Amino acid sequence: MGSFLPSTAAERAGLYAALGLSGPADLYADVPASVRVGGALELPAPMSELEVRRTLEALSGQNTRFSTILRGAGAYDHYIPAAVGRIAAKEEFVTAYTPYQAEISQGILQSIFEFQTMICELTGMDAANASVYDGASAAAEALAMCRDRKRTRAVISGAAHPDVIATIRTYCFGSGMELAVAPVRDGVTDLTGLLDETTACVYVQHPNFYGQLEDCSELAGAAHGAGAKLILGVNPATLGVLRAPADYGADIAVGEGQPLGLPLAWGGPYLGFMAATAPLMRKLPGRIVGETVDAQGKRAFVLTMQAREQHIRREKASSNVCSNEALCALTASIYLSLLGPEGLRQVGEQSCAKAHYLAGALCALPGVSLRFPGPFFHEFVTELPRAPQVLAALEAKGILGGLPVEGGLLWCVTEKCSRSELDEAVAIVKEVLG
Amino acid sequence: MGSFLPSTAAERAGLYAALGLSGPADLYADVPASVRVGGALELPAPMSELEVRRTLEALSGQNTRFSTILRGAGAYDHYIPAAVGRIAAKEEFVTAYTPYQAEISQGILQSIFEFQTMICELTGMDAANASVYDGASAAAEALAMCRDRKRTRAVISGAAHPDVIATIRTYCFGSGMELAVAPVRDGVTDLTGLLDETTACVYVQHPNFYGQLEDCSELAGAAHGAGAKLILGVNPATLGVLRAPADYGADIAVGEGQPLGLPLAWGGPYLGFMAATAPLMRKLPGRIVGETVDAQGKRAFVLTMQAREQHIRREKASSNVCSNEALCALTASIYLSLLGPEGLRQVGEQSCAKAHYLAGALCALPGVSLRFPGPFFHEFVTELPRAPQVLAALEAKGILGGLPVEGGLLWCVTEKCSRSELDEAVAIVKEVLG
Amino acid sequence: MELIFERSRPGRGSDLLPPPDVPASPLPEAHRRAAAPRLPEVAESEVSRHYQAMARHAFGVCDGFYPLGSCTMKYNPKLGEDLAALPGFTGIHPLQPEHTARGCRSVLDRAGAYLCQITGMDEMTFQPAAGAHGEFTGLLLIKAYHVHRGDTGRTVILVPDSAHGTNPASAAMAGFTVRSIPSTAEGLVDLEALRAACGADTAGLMLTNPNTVGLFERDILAMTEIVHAAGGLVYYDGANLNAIMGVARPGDMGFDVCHLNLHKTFATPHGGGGPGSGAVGCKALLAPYLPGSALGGGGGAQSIGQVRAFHANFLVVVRALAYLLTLGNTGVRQAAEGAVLNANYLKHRLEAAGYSSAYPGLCMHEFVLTLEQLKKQTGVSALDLAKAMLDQGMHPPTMYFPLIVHEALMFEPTETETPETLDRAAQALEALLKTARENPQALHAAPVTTVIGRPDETAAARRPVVRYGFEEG
Amino acid sequence: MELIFERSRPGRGSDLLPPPDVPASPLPEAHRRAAAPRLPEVAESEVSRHYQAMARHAFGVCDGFYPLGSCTMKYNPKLGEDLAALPGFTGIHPLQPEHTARGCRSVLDRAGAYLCQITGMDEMTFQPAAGAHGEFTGLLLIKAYHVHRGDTGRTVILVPDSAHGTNPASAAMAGFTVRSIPSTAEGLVDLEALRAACGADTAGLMLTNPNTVGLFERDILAMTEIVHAAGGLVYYDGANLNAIMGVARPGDMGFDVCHLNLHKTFATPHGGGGPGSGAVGCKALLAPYLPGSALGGGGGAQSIGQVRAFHANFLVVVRALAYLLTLGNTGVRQAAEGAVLNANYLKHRLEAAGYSSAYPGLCMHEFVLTLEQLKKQTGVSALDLAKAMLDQGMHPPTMYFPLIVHEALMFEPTETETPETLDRAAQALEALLKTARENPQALHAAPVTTVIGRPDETAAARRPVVRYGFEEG
Repeated sequence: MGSFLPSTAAERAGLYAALGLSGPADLYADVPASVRVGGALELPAPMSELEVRRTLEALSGQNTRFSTILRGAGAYDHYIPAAVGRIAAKEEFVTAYTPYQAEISQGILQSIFEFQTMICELTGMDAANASVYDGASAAAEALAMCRDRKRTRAVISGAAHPDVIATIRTYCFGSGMELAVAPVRDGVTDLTGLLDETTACVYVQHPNFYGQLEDCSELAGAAHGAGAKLILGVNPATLGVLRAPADYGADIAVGEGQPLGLPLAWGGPYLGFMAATAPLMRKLPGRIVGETVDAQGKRAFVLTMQAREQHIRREKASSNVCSNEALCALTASIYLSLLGPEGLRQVGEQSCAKAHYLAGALCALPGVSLRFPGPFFHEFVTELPRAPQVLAALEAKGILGGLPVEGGLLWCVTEKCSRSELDEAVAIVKEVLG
Repeated sequence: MGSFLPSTAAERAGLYAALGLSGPADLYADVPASVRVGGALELPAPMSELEVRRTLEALSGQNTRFSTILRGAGAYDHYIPAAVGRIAAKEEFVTAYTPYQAEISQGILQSIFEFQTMICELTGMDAANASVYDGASAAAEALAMCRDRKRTRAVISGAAHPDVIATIRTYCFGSGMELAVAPVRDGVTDLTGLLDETTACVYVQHPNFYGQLEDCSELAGAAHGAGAKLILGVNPATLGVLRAPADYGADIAVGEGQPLGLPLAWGGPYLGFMAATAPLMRKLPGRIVGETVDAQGKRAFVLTMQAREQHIRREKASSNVCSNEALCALTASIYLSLLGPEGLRQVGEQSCAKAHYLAGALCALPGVSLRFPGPFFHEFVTELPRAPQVLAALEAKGILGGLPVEGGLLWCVTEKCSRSELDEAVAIVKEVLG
Repeated sequence: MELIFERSRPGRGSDLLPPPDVPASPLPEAHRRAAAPRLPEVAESEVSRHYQAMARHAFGVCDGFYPLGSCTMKYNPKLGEDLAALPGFTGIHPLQPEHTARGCRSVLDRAGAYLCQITGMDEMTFQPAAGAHGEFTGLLLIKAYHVHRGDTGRTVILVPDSAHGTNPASAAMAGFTVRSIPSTAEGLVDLEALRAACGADTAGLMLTNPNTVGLFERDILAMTEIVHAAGGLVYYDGANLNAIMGVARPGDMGFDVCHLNLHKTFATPHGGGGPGSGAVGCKALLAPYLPGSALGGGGGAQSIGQVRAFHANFLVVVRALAYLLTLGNTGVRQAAEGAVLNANYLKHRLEAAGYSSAYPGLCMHEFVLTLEQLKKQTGVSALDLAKAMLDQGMHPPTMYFPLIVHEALMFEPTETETPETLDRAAQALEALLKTARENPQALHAAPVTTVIGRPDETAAARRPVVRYGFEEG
Repeated sequence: MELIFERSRPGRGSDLLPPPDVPASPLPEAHRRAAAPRLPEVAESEVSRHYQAMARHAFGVCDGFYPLGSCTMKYNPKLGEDLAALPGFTGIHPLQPEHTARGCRSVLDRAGAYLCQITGMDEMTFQPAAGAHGEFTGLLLIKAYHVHRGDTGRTVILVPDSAHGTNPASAAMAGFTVRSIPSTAEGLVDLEALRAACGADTAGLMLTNPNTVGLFERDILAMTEIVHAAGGLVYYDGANLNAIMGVARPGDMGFDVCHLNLHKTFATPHGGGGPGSGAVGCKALLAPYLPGSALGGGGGAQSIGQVRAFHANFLVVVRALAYLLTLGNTGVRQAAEGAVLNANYLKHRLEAAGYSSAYPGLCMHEFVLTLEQLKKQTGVSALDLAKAMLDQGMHPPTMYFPLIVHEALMFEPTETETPETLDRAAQALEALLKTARENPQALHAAPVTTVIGRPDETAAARRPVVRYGFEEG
């Protein structure tokens, strides 16, 4: 009881007395008798802290922790430096609300401003928001940014992450935006014949779901040629070495920020980021922090451009987003500060190199080959016989193998895997294929 | 490299240049050439954070974590509330030094003042210090407090913790204080014939190493009758229910604070506490925080009575203690704040009750009996056949059984063990004993 | 305070990774980045000091009273943080085989069962990442329901004029037209206006109960019946559930679907703006439309699809489950009663101190003051008073909401505050009222103890600077 | 700030433990406590806020420059905190069977081997819990050595007059008489005085090298030879090892025994005063006397016994091992060089700004200013300057130590500070020097930005109040 109500029963009795009330029932006089809950709810009896800990620890123990993870597909097992978690756990960051009161929230506001800047640097864009829910909802929100009265149709790549495609579909079911999914040819997006004067935007993921590098410059040309915007969905962990979305010609860049220091955590909380070129800045949904000055001319940071937002604009708002993933954005900022450009380059290069090492070793095995011919980054699909047996054998050794996708297994390698771990995995696969 | 030297090689070159030096070698001109280290030390090559983490995680993985711990003997497995570790981990607490600069250290100083007060409340004493290294060194330091020109001899209980006895011996080897160890009869201390006019003090542990409750009032009477002081070594986790040392008539109370929220951690860091009656206050070693005011009359806390200490008194200091276990003392304060008198009472009563439950269940097995006849708290010794096999069988099920001591096994139970864990342990013992 | 970019020095950094142990695999030139992103180059020691400085200039529930109305800034038990950090949760890949993630699934299942109990709903999804996301999801369920029945003319969502801005915004995102329902002078939904607004185009009504002025809509059964009778469904905005959980259940009041803000009602931390979790519960009639995940599973043939990737803001649900187990069958109600009691006590103290409530009588978990008269008399606005509270070490209440109250200040003390904290807040606010009358200028000048004074928000919005300009650095 | 006891209210608390599941076992009346200890009765939420307030009024390395001489306030890598929190370390009972605690033993073994390499010693014990504890232990090894050889007349420990106070205090605790050796005007041990002090009663010499004024005792080989020739042993106080690790080894200089402050040199945090770890290394001739644990094992027949229970401040050693592995064979020396470079740079800047060094020329990892002249000219003391630094957001250097320098301020910037931090500190100190000359009163009044002004220490010591008085509460 004490854990959730600091006041004692005697103290509460005192408060009731001060109010001239006889007890809790008096508080709820307006609640119709017919809907009042009679007895206790069908929940377990209250537990002490020790019991709750035991219960949740037991649940966590029912999961299998893989010591080597060769699966990505939207969630990536990168190394998280110790300082990331320790700094992000500061109670002031964890228990603050949205920084509406700028005077006592400069630390939160400045860290968001820094996050926005880092996202702009990674993507080459002019403006970024303070985060949205995740990469999939970021993509869906980006489509809405591009819609106008004349352009009501979006074309999205069929090589995007299936969850992202499904999320976009759902948002479009809401908004009524028309949607066309571009086919995948040889593992990459084929826009042929899909663009017209009603096309508001094209969404392409790069590297795509299959790990393949898309020809983004050409896609940008095609989109712009039709008067449409190009939205690129990117993996920020690749952006220490891959071209920035803006340099390919993208108008909006979005993505899933989980690779930037967030744990896998069975899928969340993750971090959606959104960045855009200057002309689209005021179309960005969600919180945005801006720099200004106080009356003494001192640099100050505030939530800005709130006229876009739902608490001002209500049904005319650009989005309904208000709560976002602020603490995850802070986490990503700390991660990027610790890694710096050199560290992020290493993450990218090592992930790419190790994925190619694994791909090479797997494809040296009988019956194993790459499904797609193009260049890839740190994910790739193999055609491989006896995939269920291979995965089971890997699992038995604590290795999470590639994700079954149509036509094969989608593997992923990050910098965290050592060569010996990869060699061990290959040896297991070899034995199964034997 | 970056992890331990923030400056870059180029920056350091700039500093050397500003000093008119050509490089590191110039800094060490005074070091005789014959003792300069030639090449690299025989250490491994520098490791990245990921490698260091892997190395230490692998070492931690070589240890066995017991899910049920029925062993105490100076280190106790109590429940540690989540808030303890989270609060004590605050970076300001972790990375501060001794609070010499009171104006920027009020938080540290006040928390020590609070710790001192809590220790005084638990022990019934008038003054406590800011902590010493551990319970054993606290006992040894307490003996030194009692010595004067005429009284140079200490009598200590043979039923004290063997490590404490050994530590006292070693300190006395240093100081030249004479030492007599009182024999143990029926599991408790027998002072008969050991006290005289040269006896400075008597040290007794309560509950003693075998878990037995000593007749402290009688021991106090005996000590005081001979003009000696009584030092009680106590387990603070018992003091929610056991009489305070001062109430038994003790002059000094010391003990090991580990049960107050510190993890087992293979023996350290732990927390020595020391408290005394008013006449002995200025004989306490180590840091002590006192209350005062600043120039505006505002309440303030400072390190006080520093004239006792080695940085002022040098060889005439009451002790050489300066670094202590401040963060552990803070941890204990947080623990005691969370538990309060009611929580500490529960810890004591449940530990005591569960130990008696286990003792009863074990002694119902054939060939098992209590070694000592007197009342005990939460530790007890059983005479038990086939002890090595019993311990091995328990270990195989993740249970750490009692500690082998002369004549049996020394068991301990805390509030953390559930009845079903105890029943399981008893069933295993039963099976071995057949 | 320096920006992290201003701390950057070329070549600084940390050794985090071992050197590569496989051959390099160069990228095609067309994809190789020309210039490295200008991320800060700083050592770990500098990162530590930087964020420590940031933390010193932040204010959390850990720092003091935080009665921000409508945000339920309750204390977040530390246990939740420990449990959400368990490696058996943090290290689980969202696409692991189901048999290797049973513990995670159980967390959702158990939390879902308990929340269904509390809300009176039949099914619960944890996919939405925040309250507004939950609203959007819930409205899509309503939309799917009508569409699947061929009832495509239902395009209007009714929203009271006192509603949170997210309600109309979510309705718009879901493709609905929004029709506003006026409040009565008493602060309740105008029943006649609701009746008049209902019709063949009614898709549904969104309602917070207690509503945003902190009053329980006592005609709630009539309201849900009116909407149902018109063929619409009723959506419960769970923002204010903290007032009534364990006391009354939205499902029993006639609501068909609801969202819960786990980061409010269920004591998971707000994190400076997120992550939250906007669990959505619904009655059986809407269950077929619940979302799933293309790769993560779930979602039937009639599912609306999904609103984010994978399963949930999972670690938030872990914390909420820990809190639910702590409360247990009796604590849920006790927490609600405590919240309502604290709000009434503070309201009572502030009225006694001379403040005007927008609505008299008992409130639920929050209440609204109006400073309209004070402003007329002294020139001191709700904003001035809020800023003066900053100098007292308190977080101000929500300002200028709901929109139907002029110079509104909306207080929500929550049940995790002690009586003495409420007393101290009341005393401080009484003193500020005195100052407002005697020396209004002092309040116009507030705050004076903070690291910055009032910022120029107009300038910020007019010429937005939303990223660091390295040229100037 | 309220004391935690002032936050207490009868009956408050938290539900931490399940109810008992076994029958109660009442204590004998003679042992039953009559009145409960007056521990605070507070909810977790209040505990959280209380310690948050405490933290806001503390200053750590995380908060800024901390050049506290002789304390080596280097940055503590966060990795060490993570590793020291591993359940495979924290959950291990000190008396578990050895085969179930091999990982713990390996931590000590590996750290010991590396530290032997760094010090040139043959064996290492981690039993001592802090530097002074290590001194005491090391001196007992010397004592045991002489005693076991029957050389019982060796009762004198020689200690330079510049030594840390712990040196003479530890010698006294070990039963030795202390003989002080004067320093030369240059700040080094007077070789002739040392020679004169040595004799048949010499048990040993304790020495810090570099010494406390930050100078390397360049005649060290002669010094250790003099003592050895007289039949004494030489003790190395490792407080200043950070200056020379990887550059020169105490063992190679003729030292027989040493202690190391892992919480200084090896980057484990100071914790507001502890826990530290005072590992002691020795040459083979002293190894038979090393301590063990009665229950925990170790210690031979000639062992001095033990100086604390169990094995070590183990989690501190875990952090130190992590740091040692990070530095590796080349980093140890680089860290030392960085420390010496930073000290010299700051010294150079401060001399250029007009401050007087107690000793000219190059220093090691720390240096001492003397404000003697400034005080004569302006009345501004070392204390005044230190207090004025508080208002600049810096921790002051060590004041009034070593005792042989008047108005001493002892700076140790450590290698983990950046050049710009040193530059900023130098600029701030330059400005303070200007203020001292133009407006000395301003410095007498410092600090003015802190939560309290200068406390009355005399009153505190005269009538000590060392615990809360509940009567007044």
